Amino acid sequence: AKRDATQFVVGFSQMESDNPWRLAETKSLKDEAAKRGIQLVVTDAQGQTAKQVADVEDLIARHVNVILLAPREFEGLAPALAAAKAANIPVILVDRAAAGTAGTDYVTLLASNFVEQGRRAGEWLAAQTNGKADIVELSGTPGASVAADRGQGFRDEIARHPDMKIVATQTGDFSRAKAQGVMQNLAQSLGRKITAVYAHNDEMALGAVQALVAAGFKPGVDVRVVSVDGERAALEAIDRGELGATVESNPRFGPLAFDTIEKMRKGEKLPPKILITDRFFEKSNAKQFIGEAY
Amino acid sequence: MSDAPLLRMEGISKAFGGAMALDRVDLSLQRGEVHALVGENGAGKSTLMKILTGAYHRDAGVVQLEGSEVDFDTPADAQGAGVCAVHQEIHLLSHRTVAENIYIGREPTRYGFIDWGRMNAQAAELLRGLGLDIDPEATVESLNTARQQMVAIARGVSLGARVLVLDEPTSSLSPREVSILYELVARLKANGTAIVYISHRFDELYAICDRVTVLRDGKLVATRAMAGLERLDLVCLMLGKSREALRDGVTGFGDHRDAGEAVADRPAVLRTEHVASGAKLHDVSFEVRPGEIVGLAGLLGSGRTETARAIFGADVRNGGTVFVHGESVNPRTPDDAIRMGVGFVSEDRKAEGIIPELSIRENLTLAALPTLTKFGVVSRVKQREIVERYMTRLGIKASSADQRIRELSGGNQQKVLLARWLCTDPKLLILDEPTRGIDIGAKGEIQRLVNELAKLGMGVLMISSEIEELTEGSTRVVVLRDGCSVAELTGAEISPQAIIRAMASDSPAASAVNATSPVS
Amino acid sequence: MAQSLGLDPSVPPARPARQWKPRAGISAYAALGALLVLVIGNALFTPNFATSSNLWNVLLQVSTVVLTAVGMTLVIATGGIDLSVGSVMAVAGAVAAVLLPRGVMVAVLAALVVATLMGIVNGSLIAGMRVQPIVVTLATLIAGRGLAQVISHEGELVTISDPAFDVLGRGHLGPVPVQVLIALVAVGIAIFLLRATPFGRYVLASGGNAPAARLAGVPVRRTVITVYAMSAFLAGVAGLVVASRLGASDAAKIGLNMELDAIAAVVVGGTALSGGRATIAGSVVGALIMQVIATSFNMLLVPYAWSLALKALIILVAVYLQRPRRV
Amino acid sequence: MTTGMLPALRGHFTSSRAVSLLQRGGAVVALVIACIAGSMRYYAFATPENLLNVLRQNSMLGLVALGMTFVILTGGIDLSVGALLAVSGVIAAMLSKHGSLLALAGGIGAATALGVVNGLLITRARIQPFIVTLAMMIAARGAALAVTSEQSIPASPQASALTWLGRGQLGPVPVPVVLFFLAYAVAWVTLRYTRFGRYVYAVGDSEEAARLMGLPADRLVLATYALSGALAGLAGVVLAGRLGAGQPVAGTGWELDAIAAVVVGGTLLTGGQGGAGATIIGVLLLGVIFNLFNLEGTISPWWQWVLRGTFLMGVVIIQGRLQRRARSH
Ligand SMILES: Nc1ncnc2c1ncn2[C@@H]1O[C@H](COP(=O)(O)OP(=O)(O)OP(=O)(O)O)[C@@H](O)[C@H]1O
Ligand SMILES: Nc1ncnc2c1ncn2[C@@H]1O[C@H](COP(=O)(O)OP(=O)(O)OP(=O)(O)O)[C@@H](O)[C@H]1O
Ligand SMILES: [Mg+2]
Ligand SMILES: [Mg+2]
Repeated sequence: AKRDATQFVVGFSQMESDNPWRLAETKSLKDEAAKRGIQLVVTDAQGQTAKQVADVEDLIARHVNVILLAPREFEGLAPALAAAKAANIPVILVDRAAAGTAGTDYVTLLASNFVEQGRRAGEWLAAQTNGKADIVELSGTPGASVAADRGQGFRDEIARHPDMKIVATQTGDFSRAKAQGVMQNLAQSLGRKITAVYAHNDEMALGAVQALVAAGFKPGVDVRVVSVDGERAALEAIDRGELGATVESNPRFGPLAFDTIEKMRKGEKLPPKILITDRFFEKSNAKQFIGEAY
Repeated sequence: MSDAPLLRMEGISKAFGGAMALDRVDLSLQRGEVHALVGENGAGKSTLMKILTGAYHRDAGVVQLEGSEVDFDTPADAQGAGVCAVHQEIHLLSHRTVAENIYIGREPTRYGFIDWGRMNAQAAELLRGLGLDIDPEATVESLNTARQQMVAIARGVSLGARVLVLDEPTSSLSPREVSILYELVARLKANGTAIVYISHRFDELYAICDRVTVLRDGKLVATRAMAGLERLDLVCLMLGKSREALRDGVTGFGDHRDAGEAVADRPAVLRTEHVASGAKLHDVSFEVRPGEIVGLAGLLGSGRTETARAIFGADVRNGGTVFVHGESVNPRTPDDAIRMGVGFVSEDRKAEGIIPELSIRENLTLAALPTLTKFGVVSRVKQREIVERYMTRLGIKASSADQRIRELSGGNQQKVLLARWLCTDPKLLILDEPTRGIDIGAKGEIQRLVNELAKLGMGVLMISSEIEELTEGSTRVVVLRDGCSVAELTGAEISPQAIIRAMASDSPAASAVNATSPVS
Repeated sequence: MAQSLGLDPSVPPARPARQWKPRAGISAYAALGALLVLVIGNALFTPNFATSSNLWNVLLQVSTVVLTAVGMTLVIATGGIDLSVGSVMAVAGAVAAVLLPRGVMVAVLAALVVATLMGIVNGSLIAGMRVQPIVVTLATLIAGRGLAQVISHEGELVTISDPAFDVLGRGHLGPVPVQVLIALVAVGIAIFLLRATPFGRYVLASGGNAPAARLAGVPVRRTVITVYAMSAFLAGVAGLVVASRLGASDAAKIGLNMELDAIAAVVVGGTALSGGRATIAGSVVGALIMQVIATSFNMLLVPYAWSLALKALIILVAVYLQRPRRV
Repeated sequence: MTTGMLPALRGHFTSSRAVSLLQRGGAVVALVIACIAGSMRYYAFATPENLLNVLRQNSMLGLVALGMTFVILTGGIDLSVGALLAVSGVIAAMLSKHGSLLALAGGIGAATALGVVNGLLITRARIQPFIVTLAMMIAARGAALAVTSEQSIPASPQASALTWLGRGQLGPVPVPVVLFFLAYAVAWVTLRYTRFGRYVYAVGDSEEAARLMGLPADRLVLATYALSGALAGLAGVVLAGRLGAGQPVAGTGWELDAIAAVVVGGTLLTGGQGGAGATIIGVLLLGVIFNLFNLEGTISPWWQWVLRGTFLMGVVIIQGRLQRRARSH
């Protein structure tokens, strides 16, 4: 087969596809590409850095014109970036950073600010509980950098409130099922002591809410649950009053990414980091956004 | 021959779980001696030899080799000291070649790498020297049991052992191969090798052994010189009975030939017409009437087992028809045959008979389960009743019906397998080598039992490599040669000579058979 | 009938049986002992462990593992292994979630039928094509996980909100959660099948020595296929329970690594991977051991990484205590 | 009676070489088809760049699968390889500031030692390999997460040899690819021409028979698990060098990928049959399939899973057929 040199092809290396957030991100990119008549080639690294490096290499071998890279984590993608550079294919990082410098190793970073998300969750919780809470933290998959960042931001924030304590941190693997089981067990051991739950994503928060209800808690009354993501099921739960609030982690990188590509093609100068805006959903505004949530 | 023994085992004891398999047993071997080790199934013969070769560890006792005490931890240690064994169950590497099996552990190497060319050449030479026509580069799994047995023996011989244990080496050998083995034994003996020879076949013992040690229930009974020891006395020693207690006749059949006339007019329970199966079975036709024991004779590889399996539906038939009670039988699965009242006891107890982890009770009732089931539930009461009945009737020795069958001796396992079919109330029983590897006591019991069943009107098809069994047991003998039924002997025609002639005529092995047949 | 065969009375009577010691020893009770030690230890040292609500909590959580472990025990008894249970759970959950708009009965039935079909595919390839169980079910594990996501509208997380379906995972009968009841019924039926029916013996015989079983008239193929179908059916039930409990199809996560939990439960419970033996009660005990460990680690706030090491150690010790003795 | 010719012929047709050639046949045929289809459909497939990519990407899994091959040949299984790879990479990264030598020795040494623990538990404590290595997989993963506090550890740039292992080139060929072929060549010779290799087959064929023939079965089994650990460790340091970091979550699921590669190649899980040549085909076949998925670029990840599973099943079924046909000749 011969290559069609006139076709502009964008490669997107997604790091995994096993949760709604990632799916929404991929979908947003695909939709935008379709809208603009650009061919988008997607690879899925299945959560493994090694496979992601391989995926980028394959995209390079396929001679795509631009690579959008949603890094599995900060460390470990240097060979992929180096290979793209050697092949003269510009790389735009999407949603997370990777080791390297903007302008030399990659073009720019379209970032979610995970630390900030954690911080905002902490801020809301502090306001709701008047700075006094015993918190269960349900953390993401061990070893995932998002989990580390969201944990970090949250801790930084509550450190400013002496009466807010994290009484338990257990992993819920970003999974509703796992978080549900863990929350059940913690509800047994800590009982009424728990006054707040911070989950690193909505899925875990939803699992936790179910466990709390089953254990006789009244979420929203005697225990506040806050999480990050802003997926539809979470907004619905907020509307029902079960979930307190969720910090949006906007997965819709499509328009931003392709705008950035356009600018790059026109030769415009790009800043090293472009932040995507994250909204904040709570009881007051959740309902109106349910329709557009993913 | 010097008087100091080459090997001396003294006071050897070994218990498995709570059971004493060996209780203070002594054994001594001279250079150049062929020493028979006999006893009933489960007497402890194999166990004693496994202790000698380091495969098992003894609980008590001493082993001395040339006067100095030895303690073999592994078979490798024993091999290093020149003590080797060809075990009862053939232990070969089935996916590897014959040459590798012979030389594994001491492959010829060049610069540290295995020299395949030399190994194959050496193996070829060794096999030729032993008079064996086996391709050293063939995988062991492609050889039949007899050839595998010969490969195992060739390996033992090539190890250049000072003490060589042959544990039932002839149980699946043809007469020709038995004669090769005899020559070998003679040659080794001349070189001063001491050989322990375990066998249930008395003719062999008398043909090649110098002395005999008898074990019973794990205890030493006696060690005697073979010369001058009467057969009946040897049997008495093995069974622990007086001469008078033993009945005459070599087998337990008495003489079943007479039954022939009585059943001649009954309709056949089994009729086969031009049955063909696999690559080896071409054209087999015969019938079995109720009350008959039909012997199926033939040389090793003549297709007797294939015939049995084809009738039963265990192998897919590719030609011919089998009728049971006039109804034709599905050539693909055993289900039809079983439903029509056919039972089949395979020649390979371990691989195709017992379910080792299950109890005697479950093994015994496995084939009869549909009849013991009511509303989908197996009736424990009926099950227990049947098992108890057959265990006492057949004299199955076990601590209880719940004992795992793998813990039983070969003879008792065989009785359980017979009982498995008896309790389905079969019209036809196919027995493939029903007494192979079974001691003389149990053998007699099983033969008597088969006789009894026939008298009660069951049709029996019996495959056997023992001529006496065929001559004394059968009302008729069907002879197979190269996958075809070639002769049928009735009543007075049945004699060892006649059978052998029919089996072997115009085959190159014929002369060898005549030369070495234990009955000639 | 056989008794009409008045066997020769002159056959010498049985010799007195040799004495065999009962072979049970500690191994048969090792798993139960380990469970007791864990429970007592936790009751003493873990706050709020020994409460009735926590008892229900443990039983609630263990029930899906028990469901899959029961099927796994049967599969392992035939000498096989079923790595696909987790993916089958996900498929069942996805099918149910997608079909719920058409009614609970339709959804549940369809999910269980699809799950069972996957088991039949496994069994047929294993028994019919004679492909090794671990390979076949590894392939189903891989393909099944993808299938589950394809079914749930291309990877979406389909939300479930149907009061009737919710009963499966969240309902109670008196104090007893419905899913615990379902698991109990499955355990009861499996024990009954193994102990009382020909099928149970066929399972053990097929695993103990397949050629011999075939010659004794055991329908080996059918038995093996049935066993994989049962394993998949039970996994399907477990998948429905989890989906109901979660209120979503979560095709990527439901049943993830369940095969390892189930195998661990079976092995810790004393069923050897070599086939021919099975103890359902043991597998239940094994599942409980693993669950008590997981629960108490959460309650004691043991860090994840350490909990892994301890879990591994407990598996090894439990299996070591019941290892077969050698001569 | 059989005539002299027959057994000779029979031996010829069923000799292990003919069988294994046919066994491998399934995978080789599939590989050839995949490559032809790939070069016809994708302009980028048959370029040296892409082919080297495939080799480099699969070299680490290839090393792991090679260790797995030895273990499976003895009739065992090693589920811990992915976790051992992570342990090795993490340790190498942590030690990298003290120089490459220490990093390499530490990483590979730790994985080997854990492999030895596997082997000891299997041969001494007599616990089934599946359970031992399952437990090791859980425990080693836990250890890797514990020592790193669940974070990736960047490798120090001072460890130049470590980086070279992962990213260097020898002429046009990447170093991991060189290592990969070297390891398979050595393994092939070892399996065919050394006693150790033959004993590995012997133990897998029948451990009991091997023991009675005087082979040190336990030591051999122990050695294969140590070797599997060592190769997983080697893959771990290569990966750490390539990524420039030691990740506690590296190699998740690789045990199943390695088993799949071994099986697809034609090595039987029952032990005693197969070899390094078979595994290299299996690794490349699965690697090419992934590569084709990526070049296509529009197959959704879940359809990729479905295709992979179906493909694995298909190859194995075909192989089973070929093999049985080879036998029945
Ligand atoms: N590995 C074992 N575990 C338990 N019991 C055993 C084992 N090996 C042998 N036995 C028992 O020890 C006794 C002696 O067995 P052994 O195999 O030595 O008998 P044998 O004389 O060789 O019999 P045969 O003539 O049938 O070969 C028997 O009761 C047997 O069941
Ligand atoms: N090429 C072979 N590969 C593997 N097994 C074989 C082969 N040829 C024969 N056998 C096995 O060897 C045994 C003897 O072969 P066969 O059944 O043809 O002879 P037979 O007349 O029944 O002799 P016997 O019953 O004395 O062994 C059978 O169990 C058969 O399955
Ligand atoms: Mg014996
Ligand atoms: Mg035969």
